[in-house]
Amino acid sequence: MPGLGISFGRGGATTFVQDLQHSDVIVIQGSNMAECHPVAFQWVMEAKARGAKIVHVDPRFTRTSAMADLHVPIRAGSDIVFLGGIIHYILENDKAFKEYVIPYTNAANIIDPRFRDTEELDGFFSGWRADKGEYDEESWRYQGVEEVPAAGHKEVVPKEGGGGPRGKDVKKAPRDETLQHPRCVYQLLRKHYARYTPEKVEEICGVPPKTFLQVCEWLTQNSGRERTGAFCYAVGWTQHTVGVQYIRSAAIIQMLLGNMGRPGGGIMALRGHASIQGSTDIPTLYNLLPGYIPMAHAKQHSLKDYLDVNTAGGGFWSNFPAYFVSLMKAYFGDAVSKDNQWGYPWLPSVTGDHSHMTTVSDMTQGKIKGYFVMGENPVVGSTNGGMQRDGLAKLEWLVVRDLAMIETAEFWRERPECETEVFFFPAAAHTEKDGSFTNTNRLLQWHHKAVEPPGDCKSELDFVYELGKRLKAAYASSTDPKDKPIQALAWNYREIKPGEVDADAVLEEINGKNLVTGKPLSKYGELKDDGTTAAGCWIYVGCRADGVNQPARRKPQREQDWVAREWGWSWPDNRRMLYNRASADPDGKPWSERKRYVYWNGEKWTGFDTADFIPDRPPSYRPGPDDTGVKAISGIDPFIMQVDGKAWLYAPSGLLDGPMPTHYEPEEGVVPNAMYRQECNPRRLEYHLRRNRYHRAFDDPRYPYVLTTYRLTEHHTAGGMSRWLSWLSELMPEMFCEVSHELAAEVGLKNGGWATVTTARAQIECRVLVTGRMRPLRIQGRTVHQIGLPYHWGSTGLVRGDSTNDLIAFVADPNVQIQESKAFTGNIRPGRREQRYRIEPELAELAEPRDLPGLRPYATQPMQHNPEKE
Amino acid sequence: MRTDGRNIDPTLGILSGEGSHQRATGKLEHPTPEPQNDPDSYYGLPMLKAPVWKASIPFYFYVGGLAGASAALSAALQLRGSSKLIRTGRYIAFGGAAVSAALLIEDLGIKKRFIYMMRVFRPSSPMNVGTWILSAFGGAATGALVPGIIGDISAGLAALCGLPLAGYTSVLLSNTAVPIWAEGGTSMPPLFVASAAVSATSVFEALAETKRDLRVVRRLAILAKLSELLTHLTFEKSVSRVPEVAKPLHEGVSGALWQAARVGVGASLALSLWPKAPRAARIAAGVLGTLGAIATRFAVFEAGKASVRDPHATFEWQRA
Amino acid sequence: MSFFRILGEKWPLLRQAQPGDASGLGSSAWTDRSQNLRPRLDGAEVHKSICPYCAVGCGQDVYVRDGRIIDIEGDNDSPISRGRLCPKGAASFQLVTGNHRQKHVLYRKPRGTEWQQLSLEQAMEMVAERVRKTREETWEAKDEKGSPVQRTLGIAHLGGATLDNEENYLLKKLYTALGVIQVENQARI
Amino acid sequence: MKGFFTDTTLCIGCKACEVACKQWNQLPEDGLHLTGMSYDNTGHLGSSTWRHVSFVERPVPLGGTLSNFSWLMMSDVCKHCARAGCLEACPTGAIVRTEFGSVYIQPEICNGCGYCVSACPFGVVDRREDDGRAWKCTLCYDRLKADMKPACAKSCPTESIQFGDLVQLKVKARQRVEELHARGMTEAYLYGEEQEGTGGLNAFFLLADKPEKYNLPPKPEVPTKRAPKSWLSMGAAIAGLAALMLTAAVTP
Repeated sequence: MPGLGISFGRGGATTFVQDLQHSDVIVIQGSNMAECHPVAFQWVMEAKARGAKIVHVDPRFTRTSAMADLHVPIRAGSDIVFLGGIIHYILENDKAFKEYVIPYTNAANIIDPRFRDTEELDGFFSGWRADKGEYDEESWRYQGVEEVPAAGHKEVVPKEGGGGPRGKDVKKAPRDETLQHPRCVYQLLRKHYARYTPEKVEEICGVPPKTFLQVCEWLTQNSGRERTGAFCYAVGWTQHTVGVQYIRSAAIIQMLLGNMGRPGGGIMALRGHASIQGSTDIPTLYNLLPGYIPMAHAKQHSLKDYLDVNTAGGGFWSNFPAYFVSLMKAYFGDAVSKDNQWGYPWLPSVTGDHSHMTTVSDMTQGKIKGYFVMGENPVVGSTNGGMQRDGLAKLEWLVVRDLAMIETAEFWRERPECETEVFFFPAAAHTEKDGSFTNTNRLLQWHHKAVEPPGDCKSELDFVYELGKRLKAAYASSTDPKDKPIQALAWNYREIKPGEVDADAVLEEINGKNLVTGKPLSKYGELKDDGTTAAGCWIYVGCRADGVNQPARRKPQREQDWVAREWGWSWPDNRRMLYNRASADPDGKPWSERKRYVYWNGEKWTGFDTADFIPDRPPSYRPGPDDTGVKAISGIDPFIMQVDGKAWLYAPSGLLDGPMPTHYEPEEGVVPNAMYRQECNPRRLEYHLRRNRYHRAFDDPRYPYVLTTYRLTEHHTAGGMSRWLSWLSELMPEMFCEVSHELAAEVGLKNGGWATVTTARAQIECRVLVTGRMRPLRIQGRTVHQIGLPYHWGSTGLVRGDSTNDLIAFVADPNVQIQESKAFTGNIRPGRREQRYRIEPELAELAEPRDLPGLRPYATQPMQHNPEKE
Repeated sequence: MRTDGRNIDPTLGILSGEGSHQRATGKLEHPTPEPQNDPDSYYGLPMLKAPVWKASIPFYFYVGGLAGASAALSAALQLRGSSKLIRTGRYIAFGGAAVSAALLIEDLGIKKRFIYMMRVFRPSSPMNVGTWILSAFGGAATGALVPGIIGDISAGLAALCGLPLAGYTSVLLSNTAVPIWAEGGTSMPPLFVASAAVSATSVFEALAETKRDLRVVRRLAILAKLSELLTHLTFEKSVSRVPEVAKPLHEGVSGALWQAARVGVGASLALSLWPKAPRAARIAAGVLGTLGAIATRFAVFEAGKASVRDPHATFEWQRA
Repeated sequence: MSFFRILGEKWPLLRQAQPGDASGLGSSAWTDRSQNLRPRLDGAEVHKSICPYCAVGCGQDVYVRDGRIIDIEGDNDSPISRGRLCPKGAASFQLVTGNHRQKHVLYRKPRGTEWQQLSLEQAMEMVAERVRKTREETWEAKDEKGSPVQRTLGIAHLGGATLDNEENYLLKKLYTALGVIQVENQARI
Repeated sequence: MKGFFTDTTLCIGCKACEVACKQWNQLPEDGLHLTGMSYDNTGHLGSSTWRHVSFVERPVPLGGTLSNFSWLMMSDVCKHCARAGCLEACPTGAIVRTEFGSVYIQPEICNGCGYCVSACPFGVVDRREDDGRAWKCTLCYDRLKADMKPACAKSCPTESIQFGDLVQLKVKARQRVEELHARGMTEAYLYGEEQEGTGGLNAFFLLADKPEKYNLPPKPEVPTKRAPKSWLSMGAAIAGLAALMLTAAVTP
């Protein structure tokens, strides 16, 4: 989650759901919390009962809105203007919590004189390389420093290495703590958001000034020493071509209001799968190794290059070599040493974007032969289902592991001619295996095996362990250097019974141990870069401290305080609230009794939580001019992962599409960008494929309506875990769309009747709910209708229906390659559909280009696919 | 894939909860009616559950009434001295009791559990009280078939049980949440009793042979039919206090039956009033009277179902 | 039959006659079953678990008898959920015991129109063989610029957000050793 | 005396109660049909649905909020009336009053006479035709025996469904209404906490609109209240008939 990673240093929710009860105002935006996270929502209700104001900003009036003090209907895809408007309000009315902002953020840092803002360049920041279609971030840096390496989101376009750790001199960067310098971050923000006025908010988001200002007032009234506010978001924010910048916008607000690292504050990322946080911490992702350690890049020829690029001059990323070497020891054991560069040369290298959509588009072109799908149902859950099915049909072999016969396993039924071999392996359920999930607030919780898996059902753990054993055997006698890593791979795990791995043994490896004493490690501070420690995921070090399975701790909540530190274990170092050093003022005293959390008691940091700071470093500590690494963290640097210890209002590096959030319209919109001539995010990723036609940027006569997708309480994502269950299916039995009374009248839709929704990619049929919960908005003088589409249904299961994702095109945010499914365009008509797929020819001329002429040459797009021959 | 609506694999999970033995074939019952755009109710859905009883119940109302009244009638005739009709009455009472029991069991969800009706004595439950009445009546009516003094005493008892048997079914109906039945709480009993009298006299009228019997039976038949027509009016008037509630008497199946009942009884009355009517006319009067009596029970029964279907009947009745 | 059951169970009518509940609305009409009713959890083993649906991580108690699950409900001890569950979590019992669950390895051959059953052993062998073969065929030692990449782009993986940390760890570890880099899951946020 | 206090202003309409109930009691699904009634695809309480969440969309705000729309949700359930129509009508003694004050249908006794269905003033009880018996919420009688919360109340994420001792629940409920009034939700009121028609409900509600909106009866009354009158009227009628016959018999 770079949005948070870049701003604060770690890619995870900054607080825990129970803490929401202490908020004085909660803004839920880009999330439908009551529906998608009902049990976590109890803490919002607790806050409400204590008098907190609840705001829900959403295109639809949902079950969350029903509980809110104020629902703000907004046009999908315009949130950056709404949030930018709040930033504008804070800055122009001098509502920022300056005592917090000046010491704890980079507001005072002065930026390179070469920097130019989108306000000056009509939607571009300085450093745009039209030939490459990407930014060179040199001019974004702090003035007078060599480099400002980002912490939370390691470089996605890494440079050649060399020259040792980066950003050693960051601490020397000039700051103006009066915030008056015209090029200090605070002033740059003011300039950048000068035009994000209430009027603009109304013009672009369709939110009347009165409503908008109400939100601003509630937020600012509940900021400062005595009061705090929280933001809750989910994929309603992330799934846009500017997704990361949405979250950045909220981060900026929370920094300015002094809400980070304090009770009732923070940014709660609400995530949709049991261990989705875990699967980024210990990633099944192409660009990362465990603990947010970047994959090797082809540009980094040696271990030195790799370490130089990724080691920061300050903050805890300065210990990068220790984290990496320990990982290699966990992976390869004795087979790696200083002499063979700890096995670095064995690591496969990335050369750019290998994300899901890129992989699938390669698949459709026959570039991929074998595919493993485990516990995911892309045919329903990923955008452009037609492409997904095409891709699967071009494979040589496909392995699907799931509980039930999901669409992805049975895609071939409508393509009997396809050559793909399909293996379906029945999976074991969570009740049939031991293991840990990492929940949305970075909390590891252990689930115990209750019964034996039936028949041939196996856990992924046993499956991959078995597969590994067979492959090691297959390569055992090979002399080919490419097979060395497999031979060297440490692959012996304690078994409970033959073929059944003890998950706890794997957790032991993740936690790591001291290779000299053989003792388990208890915190990541103990990691060494000399090969004497091994740890499979450095941020998880401590989860088996003292050899105890900490995630399995279950001390009842009644028997501990509200933070409940003895329930499970959260990374890092069992900290429940990140950056909690900021809950105390620069002198280490609580900002107020009401918001007391972690504070300096004279010799150490103490309080409700594990301090997110060096335990014994006094507030008064200041680093010497040449101190680097952890030494460089001063007593007033709460953001210890950051190279400069500060929260980043302005991101001098790490983001591909700009240091400050800027409004761009979605790939497919209904109005021109009212802020800049540049219509869309210039750095977005497009996929120009036959099956992936785009509509016009806006004003497409064929697709006049805004479509947005979402989940329902009664179902789970692509339905693999809900559409087979009668107790859930009966509650939401059929695919439907939600439309306003006005649109229903305009198009002739009847409540309960059938409708067909169409895009250039596909058409789907669904039942219609005509409801006052959907309302047309006035945007730039025109009426904009929005259509809501849940996306749970597919062609198998107890209840069946068309899949919304078939409608959506591949187009992505550049930073995380996430699809844009929360705002796109389409059409709707009464009645049922005929054929399912459509390949609508592109209109000869695009009404308006998405990009300023010449600034994003089509053929030279990075990570962009050339059109297929037709 | 829909099996028992729980779809649990017995090798993986055990079903042992309270409802786990609830038999479910998977077919959908009581489907939700089409929602109405009706801001004053919940999408126009009925607020109450419609009575689940089948036609056997209103038909039992008739048969029970017939049997009970017949027992009473035959006993009355006995006071006058010997008559063929006395024995006929006892047969009708006995047969009626048997058929009544059969009809009631027929309507049960689990027939073999009919005996549980006598598990307790619940004065609060007209159905329970009715069961005891019917049982007593059945016993007496059986005894009444025995010749001699035992038979006569039993017949007397049957008459005593027969009268409440003829009327309690109205209390059973009015002791529900169904607006029109509940509203008719005091006006329905006379209607049912009168209707029972019509049922019995109509049959006797048709069967009477001697002039002596005929005179009595006709006199009673005329009075019974008059009072049924009268109680028709009083019932209708009483439930019309809330127009929404009375609706079913004027429209639909129930409305038609309600009219038919009047016509039947009215016509039957006319024939009964015809002095020196030929035997055919007497039989016709009997048939019409019987049909009328049956129609009355079915009309009231159907009216109840209809008044439940309309949420506003319930709302306005309660608000009134 | 039921007639004798009545006699067996003391006839409530007789109980009614005794003082206490003359109306027959209460205790006199209770059956033996009602009086001895207990929740089915009595004497069952309980296993602590976590809800498998969303990322809130609600605690679950899984009740088991004779190796079969009889009930799954919220764990009152959890500081996050305090025993509560949403409809999905509350339906977990059906998720793990439902007859929708597949229990056998299935195989669809090229151009096949139906599944056929395979033994686990045979299927594992076939998959391992295909991984090896594809890796050999698509191995990439250097990229077009001549930099070493040590990888295969012929194999890809999807999924992980619904799996355990330990599982994701082994998956990434094995794929990295194999040179498989196109590994992805739901967590693209 | 145990019971439910369902505070509809806290209900997020998640239907956890419906599923928790079906899961605990292991009831079958009730039809896979989209009704078109907002998010309510259950429709009504029934033989296999002992909790039902109703959804009411209104183009008017809820008192105390600034939104110009409101969405009322209510988890409906058997009211376990202090004087219960179903209980008093049940001829077999299958329906009983338990030691917890709840109304319970003993499934091994019920013979499906169907009287309780018509006798319930709330349209709660229903007979399952393919099963033959009448069914409804048991207030988790089995769980109460072991001092456990009913499944629905336990699962409710926002404590909209509160289970407990009736006396305490009623105190709590009255406080809640005052609190809501103070916050500007002046339309909030208690339904069934006291009610002469049924002598009060052991499952009572806090509502924000008139009962009809939630498909609740405005003035429910236990039918047996009217029984004495009916019996009298019947008595009079049969007396009349008897007299009639006697006179007819004795007059020459």
